[in-house]
Amino acid sequence: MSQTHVVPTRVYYTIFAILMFCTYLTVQVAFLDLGALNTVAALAIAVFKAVLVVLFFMHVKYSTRLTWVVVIGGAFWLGILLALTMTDYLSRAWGTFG
Amino acid sequence: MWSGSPLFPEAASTIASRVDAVFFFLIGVAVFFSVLIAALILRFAIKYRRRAPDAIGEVITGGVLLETIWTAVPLAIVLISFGWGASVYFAMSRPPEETLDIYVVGKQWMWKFQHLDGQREINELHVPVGRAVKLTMTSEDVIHDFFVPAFRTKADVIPGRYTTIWFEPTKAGRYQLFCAEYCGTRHSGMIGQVVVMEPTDYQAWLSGGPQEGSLASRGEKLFSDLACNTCHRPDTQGRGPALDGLFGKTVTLQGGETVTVDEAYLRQSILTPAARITAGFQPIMPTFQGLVTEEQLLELVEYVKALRSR
Amino acid sequence: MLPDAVEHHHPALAHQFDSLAQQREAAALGMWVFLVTEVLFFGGLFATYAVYRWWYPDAFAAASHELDILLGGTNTAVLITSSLTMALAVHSAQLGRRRLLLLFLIATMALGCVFLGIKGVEYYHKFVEHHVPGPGFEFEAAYARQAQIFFSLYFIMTGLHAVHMIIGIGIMLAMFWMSWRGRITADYYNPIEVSGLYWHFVDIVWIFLFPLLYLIGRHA
Amino acid sequence: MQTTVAALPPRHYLNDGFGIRSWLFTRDHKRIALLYLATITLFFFIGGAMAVLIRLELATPAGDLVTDETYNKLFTMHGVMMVFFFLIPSIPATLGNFLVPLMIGAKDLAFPKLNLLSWYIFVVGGLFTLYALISGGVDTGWTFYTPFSTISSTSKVVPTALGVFITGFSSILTGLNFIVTIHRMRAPGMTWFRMPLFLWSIYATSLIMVLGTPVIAITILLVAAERLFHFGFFDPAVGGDPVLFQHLFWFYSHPAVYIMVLPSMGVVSEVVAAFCRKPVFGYRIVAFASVAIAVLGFLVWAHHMFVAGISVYAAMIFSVLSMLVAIPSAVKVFNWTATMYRGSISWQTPMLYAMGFIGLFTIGGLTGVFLATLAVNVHVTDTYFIVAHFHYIMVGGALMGYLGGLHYWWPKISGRLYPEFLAKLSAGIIFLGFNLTFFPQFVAGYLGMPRRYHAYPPDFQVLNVLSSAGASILGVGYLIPMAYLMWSLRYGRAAGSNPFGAVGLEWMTTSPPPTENFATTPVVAWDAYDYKGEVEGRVA
Ligand code: HEA
Ligand code: HEA
Ligand code: HEC
Ligand code: CUA
Ligand SMILES: [Cu+2]
Repeated sequence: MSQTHVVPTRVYYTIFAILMFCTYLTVQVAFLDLGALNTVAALAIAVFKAVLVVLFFMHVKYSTRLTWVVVIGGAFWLGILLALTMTDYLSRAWGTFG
Repeated sequence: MWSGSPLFPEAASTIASRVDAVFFFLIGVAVFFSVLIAALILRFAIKYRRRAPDAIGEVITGGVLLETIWTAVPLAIVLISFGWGASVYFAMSRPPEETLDIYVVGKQWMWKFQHLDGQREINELHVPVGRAVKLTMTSEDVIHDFFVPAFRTKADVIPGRYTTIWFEPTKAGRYQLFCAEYCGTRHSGMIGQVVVMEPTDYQAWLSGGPQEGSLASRGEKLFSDLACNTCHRPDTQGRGPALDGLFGKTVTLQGGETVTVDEAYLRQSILTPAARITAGFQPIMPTFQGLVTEEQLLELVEYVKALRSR
Repeated sequence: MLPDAVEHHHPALAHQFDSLAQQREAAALGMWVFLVTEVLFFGGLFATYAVYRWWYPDAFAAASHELDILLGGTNTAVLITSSLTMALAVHSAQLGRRRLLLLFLIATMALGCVFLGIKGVEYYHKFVEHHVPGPGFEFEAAYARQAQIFFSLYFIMTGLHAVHMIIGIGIMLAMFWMSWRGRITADYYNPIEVSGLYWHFVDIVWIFLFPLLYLIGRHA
Repeated sequence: MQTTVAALPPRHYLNDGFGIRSWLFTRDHKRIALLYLATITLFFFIGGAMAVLIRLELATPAGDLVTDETYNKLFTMHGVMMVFFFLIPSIPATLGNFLVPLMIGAKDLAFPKLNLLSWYIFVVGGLFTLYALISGGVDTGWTFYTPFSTISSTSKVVPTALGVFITGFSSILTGLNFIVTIHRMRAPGMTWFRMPLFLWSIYATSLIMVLGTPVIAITILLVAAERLFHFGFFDPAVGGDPVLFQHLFWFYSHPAVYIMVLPSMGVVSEVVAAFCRKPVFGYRIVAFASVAIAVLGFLVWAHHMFVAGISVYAAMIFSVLSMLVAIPSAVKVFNWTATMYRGSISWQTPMLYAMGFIGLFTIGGLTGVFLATLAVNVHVTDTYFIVAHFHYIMVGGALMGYLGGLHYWWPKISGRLYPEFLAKLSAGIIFLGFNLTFFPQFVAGYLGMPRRYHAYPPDFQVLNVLSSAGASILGVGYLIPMAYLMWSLRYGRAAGSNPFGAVGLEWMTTSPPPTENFATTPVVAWDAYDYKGEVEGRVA
C-alpha cells in the first residue's frame, strides 16, 4: 500500500489533450441553443474534466481505498449542501408561504 | 382547562388547542423517559455500588433484542410526533377560503397594520372574534416576527417579500403581541396588542375610525400618480398588459412557463419587472424599487387585486 | 522500501512517526482532508450561486455576457497546462530528476502568474465599466438589481480562487527552494506530491467557475 | 490495582523544560492541551460574567440595570464566547489533544507543528473578538442574522466575524490532525474496534469540524464583504434573500451542536465504563451511533428556520430528518444506563458528573424533539423554551461532561489528586443551581416569553427571579472547582499512574506522562474496557 506508483508521462499528456479538447468543446456547446440542456452539458463536461484531474493528475486511481472514500465523501457532502438547500428554493415556488 | 393558570398560556384561537394537544403528548413522552432513565440510574447506582475496592462489574457486552427495542420504540414515537405536528403545521399554513385580509408592515421598532377599509393602526390590531384573519406581512428594514402566544402562531416578517399567517380568534379580549425575531436595539419594545372584539363591536370600531378611503382607492390614486395607467389601460391598447381580472389568473411568461398571480407576483412585477416578462410584451416597464414605500406597494397590490371584481 | 534501520536515520523522518511510509501516508491523507474542507468552503459559494441562478436566469445571462470568453478560455487553458507541468514535476521528483523538477516548478509558477495577470486585466475592465458591486454599480436598467448579485458572486468566487492561486505560487516557491537545496529525493518527495494535490485542486475549482460564470446563455 | 505512589515520576512532560518559551514553542500535544485549557477557561469566565449580568438584568421586568443596547451586546458576546471560544474547543482541544495520542499508543499527533499553529490561530481569533468586545461590542446575536448584521447594526460586526472566521481554521486544523492521527498512528494491535469510545466520538466530532466549519467560514466572509463593500448576497434591495444566510449559517451551526456534545458523550462512555468497571453495553452500537449522529446531523439544519419563511414542504423534510437524528442519541443513553446494570459502581466525582450528564441530556434532548415537531416549534421558537433547551444540553450536558472528564483525567494531567469531598460538593451545587436556573425557562417559554428581550411583561417575573437565583448558585458552583483544581496543582497528593483503577493505555504510563508518552510503543492485544482481562492479568 505504501508502494509509490510512477505514472508514465504518456498518460499525463493524453489527459492534458483531453482536457484541452473539453475546454474547446464546452465553449462551443455554449453557443448552441439546447434550452435547459445547456447548463446540463456545461456541468457534465466540467465534472468529466474534474474527474480526469482527480484520477490521473492527482493519482487517485492508484491510491488507497481511504483516499477514494475521502474524495467521494467530499463530493457527497457538497451534494448535501446543494441538494438540501435547493429543496427549500425549489418547493417555495409551490406556494403557501409565497 | 389551563387558562388562567400562571404556568400555562391562554388559548384563544382555533389552532391553539390543537398545538397544546401535541405539546401534552410530548410532555407525556418526556416525563416518561426522563423519569425512567433517572430512576434506573439511581437504582443501579445504589444497588450495584462498589462493595470491595477491587471488585469489577459483570461482563455484559450487549444484547440485540434490547438494542432493537430501544431503537424501534423511540423511532415510532418520534414518527408519530412528526406526523401529528406536521398535520397541525399544514393547517396553520393553509388559510381557509374566506378570510379577513389585513396587511402588516414591520419596521424598527413598530408594527403597522392596514385594514382593507382604510384604517391604519400602530402596535394595536383590532379583529373580530370567530372570523379567520389572514395577515400579509412584510418589513421595511430587517427581519421581524409576528408572535401572539395566545394564538400559538408566529411567522417571520421578511424584507423584500411577503409572508402570510392566519388565525381565527375564539375569545374576545386583549392579547400580547411580540416581535420574536431579534431586530436590534429596541427589539423588546416592539410589542403590541391584538384586540379581539365581538363582531358588532368590531363593526362599530370599523366605522368609528378615521377614514382616508379604502386601501384599494388609495392604490387607485397612486396608480395614476405614478403614471402606471399610461401603459396599463383597461382596454388592450396600452403598452403593458391590461390588469383587470388579473389576480388569481394564470399568466404565461416569455419563456413559456406559467405563474399564478398572487401578491408576491404582483410585488415582483412592480419592483423587478424584468425578472418575469409576460408573453407578448417588451421589457419596457421601469422598476419602481425605491420609488414606492412598502405601504404604497401594498396599496398598489390591493388595487390590482380589487380590479378583479370589475 | 528502505530497511528500518536506515529509515530511522533519514533526516526527513519526524519524531512522531515510525517510518517514512507512515509519514508519507499521513501527509497525503492530511492534504486530502484539507481539500475536502476547501470543497465545502467553495461549496457555500456554489450554493449561493445555485439559488440566485435559479431565481434570476435572465439577469445572470445578461451579466455573464459582459465577461470575456476569450480571456476566460485562455485562462482555463493556462491553468490546465500548469496542472500538466505540476504533474510532471511530481513525476520528476518521484524519479529523483532534480533539474527537471526545478524546471517544471518554474513552469508551473510562471503559468500561475500568467493566469493572475490575465485575471488582473479582466478585473480592470470590470472596474472601468462600473461592474464592481456597491454604490457605484451600473448596469442596463432592466437587470440592474440582480446583475449586481451576479457580479458579487463573480468577484468573490474568482477573488478567492485567485487568493488560492497566490498561496499556491507561494507554496511552489517553497518547494523550489527545498528542491534547490536537495532536500527532495526519490525516497522523500512528500512535499512536492502534497503541494501538487493542492495545485490541481485549485485548477479544478476553475474548471467549474469557467462555465458557470462565463458561459451562461451564450447562444441568445 | 490501586498502586498509590508517594511521589511524581522524576521525568515527565511538565518538567521537561521550564520557562515561557518552553511552553510557547512546544510541540508536545500534552502541553498544547494545557495551553488550550488556560485559554478556554478564560473565555468561559468572560462568557460567564456576561451571563451573570444578563441574569441580573432579567431579575426585574423593567430594563433598569443596563441599557437595551448593552443588553443586546451582552447576550451576543455571551453566545459567541461560549459557543465558539469555549464549548466547541473545550473537550476536543484540551482532553482530546491530551488523550488522543495516549489512547492510541502514539508519541504525538500526526502534525505537532500544525497543532501548535492551531492554538495560535485560536488565540488570534480570540483576540479579534476580545478587541470587538472592548472597542464597543456587537449586537447581532451569536447567529449574525442578515440583513440586520449587514445593513442595520452599527456595532463591531466585522471584527467579531473575523474572529470567528479565524477561529474556524483552528477548529478545522484540529479536526484534520485528529482524523489523520486516528487513521495513521494507532499502535500495533489497536484496531478500530479496540479503540476507546472517546476516540470514536472525537473522530466523529472531527468529521463535523472538517466538513462543516468551512461553510461557516465562507458565510461569515460573505457577511463581511456585504458590510464592507455592499456586495449584495443577502440584501433584499438587490433581490438577495436574507433567508439564504440562515441556510448557510445553520449548515454549520446545527452540526456544530454535535461538535459540542459528542466529545462529552465520549467522556461519559469512558467514565461510566471506568466507574462501573465493565465494558460499555453495546460497544459497537455506541461507536456507530457517534458516527451516525455526525452524519445525520448534517441533514437537519433548517429546523432552526421553520417560521423563517422556508417552504412548507422543506420544513416537513427537515422535521422528519431531525427526528431521525434523535434516535442514535437515545440509543446511547439507553446503552449507558444498561452499562450500569450489574456494574461495580463507585460514586466518585467523575461518575456523579456522568450521571448528571445522562439525566440532563435526556431532558434537553427530549425537548429538542418538541422543537423538531413542527406545530410546537411554531409556538416556542424564539422563546425561552429554546434557551432552556440548549442550556440543558450545552450546560447540563456538554459542560457537565467536560467537568467530569476534567476531573477524571486531572490526576493524569497534573499527576495529583483533587480533594474529593469538595469536588462532590460542587458537583451537587452545580446540579441544583443548574436546574433552578434553566427549568423555569421552559415554563416561561411556553407562556410566550420571547428570547433576547431586555425588558419583559411583569407576568414572567416570578420565573425569571427563580432563574436568576439559580444562576448565582451555579456561578458559585463553577468557582469552587476552579479554586481546588488550582490548589491541587501544588498541594494535591501524588496520584500514581492509575488512581481510579481504570483500563486504557493512558493509564499505563506515568502520571504525568513523559514527553514521549510511552517508554516503548505498546502492543495492544485486548479490547477496550477489558476489566476481566485486567484482573486475570491479560492486559498489560
Ligand atoms: C450541544 C448542543 C445541542 C444538541 C446536542 C442539540 C440536540 C438537539 N436539538 Fe437543539 N439546539 C441547540 C443546541 C443543541 N441541540 C442550540 C444552541 C439551539 C438554539 C440556537 C439558537 O437559535 O440560538 C438549538 C435549537 C434547536 C432547534 C430549533 C429551535 C428553534 O429555534 O426554533 C431544534 C428544532 O428542531 C432543535 C432540535 C434538537 C434535536 C432534535 C436534538 C437531538 O439531537 C436530541 C437527541 C437527544 C435525545 C432525544 C435524548 C435522549 C432520549 C431518550 C433517552 C429518550 C428516548 C427518546 C425518544 C422517545 C425520542 N434544537
Ligand atoms: C456553551 C454555551 C453556554 C453556556 C455554558 C452558557 C451558560 C449560561 N447561560 Fe447562556 N447562552 C448560550 C450559550 C451558553 N450559555 C447561547 C449560545 C445563547 C444565545 C445567545 C443569543 O441569543 O445570541 C445564550 C443565551 C443565554 C440567555 C438568554 C439571553 C436572551 O435571550 O436574552 C440566558 C438568560 O438567562 C443565559 C444564561 C446563562 C447562564 C446563567 C449560564 C451559566 O451556566 C453560566 C454560569 C457561569 C458563571 C456564572 C461564571 C462564573 C464567573 C463568575 C461568578 C465571575 C463573575 C464575574 C463578574 C460578574 C465580574 N444564556
Ligand atoms: C412604460 C410602461 C409601463 C409603466 C409606466 C408601468 N408598467 Fe406595468 N407593465 C408594462 C409592461 C410592458 C408589462 C409586461 C411585461 C412585463 O411583465 O414586464 C407590465 C407588467 C406589469 C404587471 C404584470 C402583469 C402580468 O400580466 O403579468 C403588473 C402587475 C404591472 N405591470 C403593474 C404596474 C404598476 C403597479 C405600475 C405603476 C406603479 C406599472 N405597472 C407601470 C409596462 C408598464
Ligand atoms: Cu422586531 Cu424584533
Ligand atoms: Cu439544530
